[in-house]
Amino acid sequence: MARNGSRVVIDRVTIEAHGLTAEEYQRIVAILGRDPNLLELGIFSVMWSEHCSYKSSRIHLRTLPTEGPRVLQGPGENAGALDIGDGLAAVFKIESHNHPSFIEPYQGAATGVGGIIRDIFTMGARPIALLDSLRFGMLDTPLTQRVVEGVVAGIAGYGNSIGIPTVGGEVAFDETYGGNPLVNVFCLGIVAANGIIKGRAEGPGNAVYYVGAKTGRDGIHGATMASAEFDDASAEKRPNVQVGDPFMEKLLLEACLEVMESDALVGLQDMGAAGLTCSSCEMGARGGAGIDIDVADVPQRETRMTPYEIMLSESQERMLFIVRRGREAEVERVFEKWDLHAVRIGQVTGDGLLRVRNGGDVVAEIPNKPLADDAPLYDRPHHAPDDLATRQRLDLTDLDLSAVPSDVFLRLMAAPDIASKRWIYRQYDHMVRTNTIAPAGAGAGVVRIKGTSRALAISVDGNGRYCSLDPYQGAMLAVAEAARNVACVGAQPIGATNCLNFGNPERPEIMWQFARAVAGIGDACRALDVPITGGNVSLYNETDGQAILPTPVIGVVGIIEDAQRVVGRTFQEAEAVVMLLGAPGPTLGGSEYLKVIHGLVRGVPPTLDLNAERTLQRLVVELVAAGTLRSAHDCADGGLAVALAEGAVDSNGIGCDVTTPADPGGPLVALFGEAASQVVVSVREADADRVAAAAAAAGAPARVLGRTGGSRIRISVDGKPGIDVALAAAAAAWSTGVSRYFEDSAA
Amino acid sequence: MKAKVFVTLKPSILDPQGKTITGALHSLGYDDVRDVRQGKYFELDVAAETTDQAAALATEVADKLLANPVIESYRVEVSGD
Amino acid sequence: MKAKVFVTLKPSILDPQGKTITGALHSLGYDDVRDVRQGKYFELDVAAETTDQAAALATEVADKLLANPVIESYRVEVSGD
Amino acid sequence: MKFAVIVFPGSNCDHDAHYALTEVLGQPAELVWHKDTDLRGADAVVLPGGFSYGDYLRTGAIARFSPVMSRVVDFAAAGGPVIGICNGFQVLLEAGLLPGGMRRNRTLKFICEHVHLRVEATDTSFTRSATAGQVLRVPIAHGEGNYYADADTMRMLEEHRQVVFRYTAPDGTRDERWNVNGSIDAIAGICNRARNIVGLMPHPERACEEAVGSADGRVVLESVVAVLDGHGVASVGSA
Ligand SMILES: Nc1ncnc2c1ncn2[C@@H]1O[C@H](COP(=O)(O)OP(=O)(O)O)[C@@H](O)[C@H]1O
Ligand SMILES: [Mg+2]
Repeated sequence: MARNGSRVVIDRVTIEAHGLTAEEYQRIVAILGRDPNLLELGIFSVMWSEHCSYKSSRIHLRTLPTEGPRVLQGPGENAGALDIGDGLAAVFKIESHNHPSFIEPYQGAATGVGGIIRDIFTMGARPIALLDSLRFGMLDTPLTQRVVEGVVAGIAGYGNSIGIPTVGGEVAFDETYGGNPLVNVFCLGIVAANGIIKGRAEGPGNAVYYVGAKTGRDGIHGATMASAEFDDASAEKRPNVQVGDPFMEKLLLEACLEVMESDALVGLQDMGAAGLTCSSCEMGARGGAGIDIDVADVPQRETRMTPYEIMLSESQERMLFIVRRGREAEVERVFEKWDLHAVRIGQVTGDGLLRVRNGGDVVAEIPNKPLADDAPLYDRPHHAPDDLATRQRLDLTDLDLSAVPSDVFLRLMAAPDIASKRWIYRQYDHMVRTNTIAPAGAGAGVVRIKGTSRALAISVDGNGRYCSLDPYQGAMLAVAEAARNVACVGAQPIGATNCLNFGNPERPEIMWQFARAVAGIGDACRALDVPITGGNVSLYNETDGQAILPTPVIGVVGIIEDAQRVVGRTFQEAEAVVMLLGAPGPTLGGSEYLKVIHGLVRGVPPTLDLNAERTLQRLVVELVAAGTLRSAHDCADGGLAVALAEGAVDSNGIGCDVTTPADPGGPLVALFGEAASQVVVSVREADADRVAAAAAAAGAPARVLGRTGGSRIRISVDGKPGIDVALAAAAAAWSTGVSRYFEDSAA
Repeated sequence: MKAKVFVTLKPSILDPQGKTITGALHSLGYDDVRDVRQGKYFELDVAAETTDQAAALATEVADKLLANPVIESYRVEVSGD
Repeated sequence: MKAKVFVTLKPSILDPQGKTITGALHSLGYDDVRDVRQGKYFELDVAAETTDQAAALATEVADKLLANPVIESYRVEVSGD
Repeated sequence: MKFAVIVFPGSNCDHDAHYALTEVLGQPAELVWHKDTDLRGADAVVLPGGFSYGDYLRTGAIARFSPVMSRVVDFAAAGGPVIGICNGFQVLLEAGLLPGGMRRNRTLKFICEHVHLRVEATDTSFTRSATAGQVLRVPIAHGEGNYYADADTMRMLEEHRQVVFRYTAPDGTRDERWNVNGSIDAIAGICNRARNIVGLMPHPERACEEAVGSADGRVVLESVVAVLDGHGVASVGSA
């Protein structure tokens, strides 16, 4: 039993201050067979926080498909891993850093990048690509502008410095994110399939080491903050902001990868949320071992830190690892080479306990397994929001649909959701490591795998509007879009990760959104053969009781056998034939058009036919592999008109002259309505018939829309006049839609 | 009038730059420099009647733009000249 | 002992940061801030017997590392405490 | 012949330079740790891009004190070809091997994109195989590439034709709108008087294969190979 523990009485107030319920406290007493002391209570409180324990989400996450022939590591480790051939594995995961990014946008985003990179290289993988999925409030508010500037600069500041290219991402804007932006960062690394390192502590007598930044009083209660609903009280938590040190992490990255070249390491884990507590008990629990550490040996940045502070600190750029007995010296030498001082802070034991000492005296003693794995599981009540039916009702006759298509078109092209994101990705080094083979701004990031003929394509996608109107369909559409983007560059989707951003799960409507979304992800991933290998959940994304749009973000990884075949979304030459693959049937439900032009988030989002989607994606991959496509681009926000225009706007001067099928809803629906499972391709005249034949053989609808070329974007509707604007005008609207909100837009 | 604003990271906040500079100085043999903390320094040229006015303006500006209250604290100095 | 080192771009050199800040302040209506120049500010904790020793050390360090003489100039201040 | 690619803590284009030299150009090259005190008999030295020491304090300010740098100084003094790319250029400036200094980009933002460079001098160790006025499409990736030199230095640079690369429009014409980071006189790269040390902000090593967007940068690395293999008059040593 913990002797020298703090004398503080554990009363109701203390328990509540730790975010624990009375029932949870009783559970702790049952596990310990006694009352915890303050340190032990703190340890339980961070491990059992929503952020670390997934107590509200786990029963739903369990339903996700996590297996497949390529899956080498599913959920449960620091990141997932897929077999990509040539004896190599792709290790990847996405993680959120939402709340910290509102409190201090630059540092919040920067440390988010640092955290996910650590998750990848702790697996032994060399990180080679980052992508970011961002959500902000409307750009016309100064607050949002400041948050955007800070977040983008923070991602750039960390990723550029450590030398991992940010090869893609997505960003969308909605009022609900104004006080609660979303910063989800995806990282992918490569490792020899037989060289994956796990976050396990094994072998009693093996040494427990600490390396990296010294421990300060950073973000104590940060783990609980990250999942505590926002209100003005969060102001007091501000001093807990953490500053990232990308240089330190670069040293850790190189040193760890060098250490892993030998077999001296047993296991490794970064100290992320819940710091030393989480890393030690999770490693112990995974390996079924005990961990005995002395906080007095932990390098400290500040004086008179208490065991409580040291165990709960969230200082960045720290790693915990286990070294085989007798191999300590060689491991220490490698870290010394990189000017890092690895410190032995304890050892692995056989008793399964997390034993914390302070100068030898035991100050906490908790069994690892229940601490890490037996957090309460909640099946929180859920039911559809009462206003759902109202919001899903969309009567076109209530809308003024008389606007001139060309005007609507230019407004949509300039809408931040659709407009060029160059202002953002220009700040990211997207080329370092010389693997990036898709042009910046392409639908998916593509990195070649040096030493092989292959490349990997990655896309992260989510659509909060769709999900707020139908979380099940919306989540399926997100999976489909991410996979489709990957397919459009020629990659076969092979796996996925997800980041689930929602409001307060204690509210049944929010929990309903979550449950429906996870169900949608599961069904779509099963149908498209993309197992989920990991991910992250971020709940309590609310500002003063106002939740964000439910925003599941899906990251899909695809593989291209011949890297040289990759195609982009941009038209390559004039006089190419423009074709639409996939069935028409656009709807304005939840569309960008409704949001931008009518200020509405209404109706029912497009319905996804998973078989049609699967057929379409296979067709596109096959056509790219055959070298038949000159460009391919999926239809998403803004519908067919925008998809066509996006092929033209950065093609330096190749317009198009096409005609779309008519729609009963009228020309605006035909042009700007959104449909699932559509891809616009351009092909050489000579290949058009081959494409049509291949589509017919696959059972996918295909139709010729027209030709590329000319200096205008001309899109008629079933032959009748529709959009007719100068390409230059469209390009101008599109390329300044985001940048115009910022100081440096001139340059 | 000239106003000077000194912005420094709050004491409890990690200062990677200062830490790295300290390390560099030690490897150059300057062990007598025990620690370095890096901050920002602004020289403002302000139109003001009195030094108090100048100080007030500089403070407002530091608060609003020059310093990030979340992680930094600042000090203002006004020299009559 | 504490030594302070102020590093600024030489007056003849256009300071992009200062310029941007000045612009931002004017757009916020602070026209009375005529000009801003941004520099770096270092707080050194030095082991020294006398303030002169401290100043000498700080100067040497500023000269060698903290400032780049090609584009920057520096000033050293030592406070006894 | 053999290249040494110096690795400072925080370098992150070291592998890119090594890959371009070995895998693309088929030249022997070795990564040399900054604490090493010999260049392993290299015939040419590359100071790669990245964020040595996190670019803390000033870009290149700390790296220039690395043990290996005194070897580089000797090597350069003896006429050996040395190229500093991006952060490597900044290190050369801090070390005083090249004149001038760097400021934050005009926009105060990090910029990563392909730019156009006009070759202003073809008699340096790294432009021998280029043609005068040739325009290269090469990426930049930096936040502090806004080159500055005072009036006297500028006069000296002109007098000795030490400006090697300038930012221009795609057709090679000078135009301030294409001066991507605000550098004085749109200077992207310079050399020393002996013309064996070249520093530039853009990344030729990232532009050695069409697969990654451009192969225009090859000529820079191929030039020094040609020089050292003795094709063309070696500039080595000649002042
Ligand atoms: N939405 C999800 N789907 C599948 N697995 C998930 C999801 N969210 C979290 N996980 C898994 O749960 C484990 C813990 O997640 P997380 O706490 O984000 O990792 P870390 O401790 O590195 O932050 C990880 O293995 C992660 O892959
Ligand atoms: Mg982690």
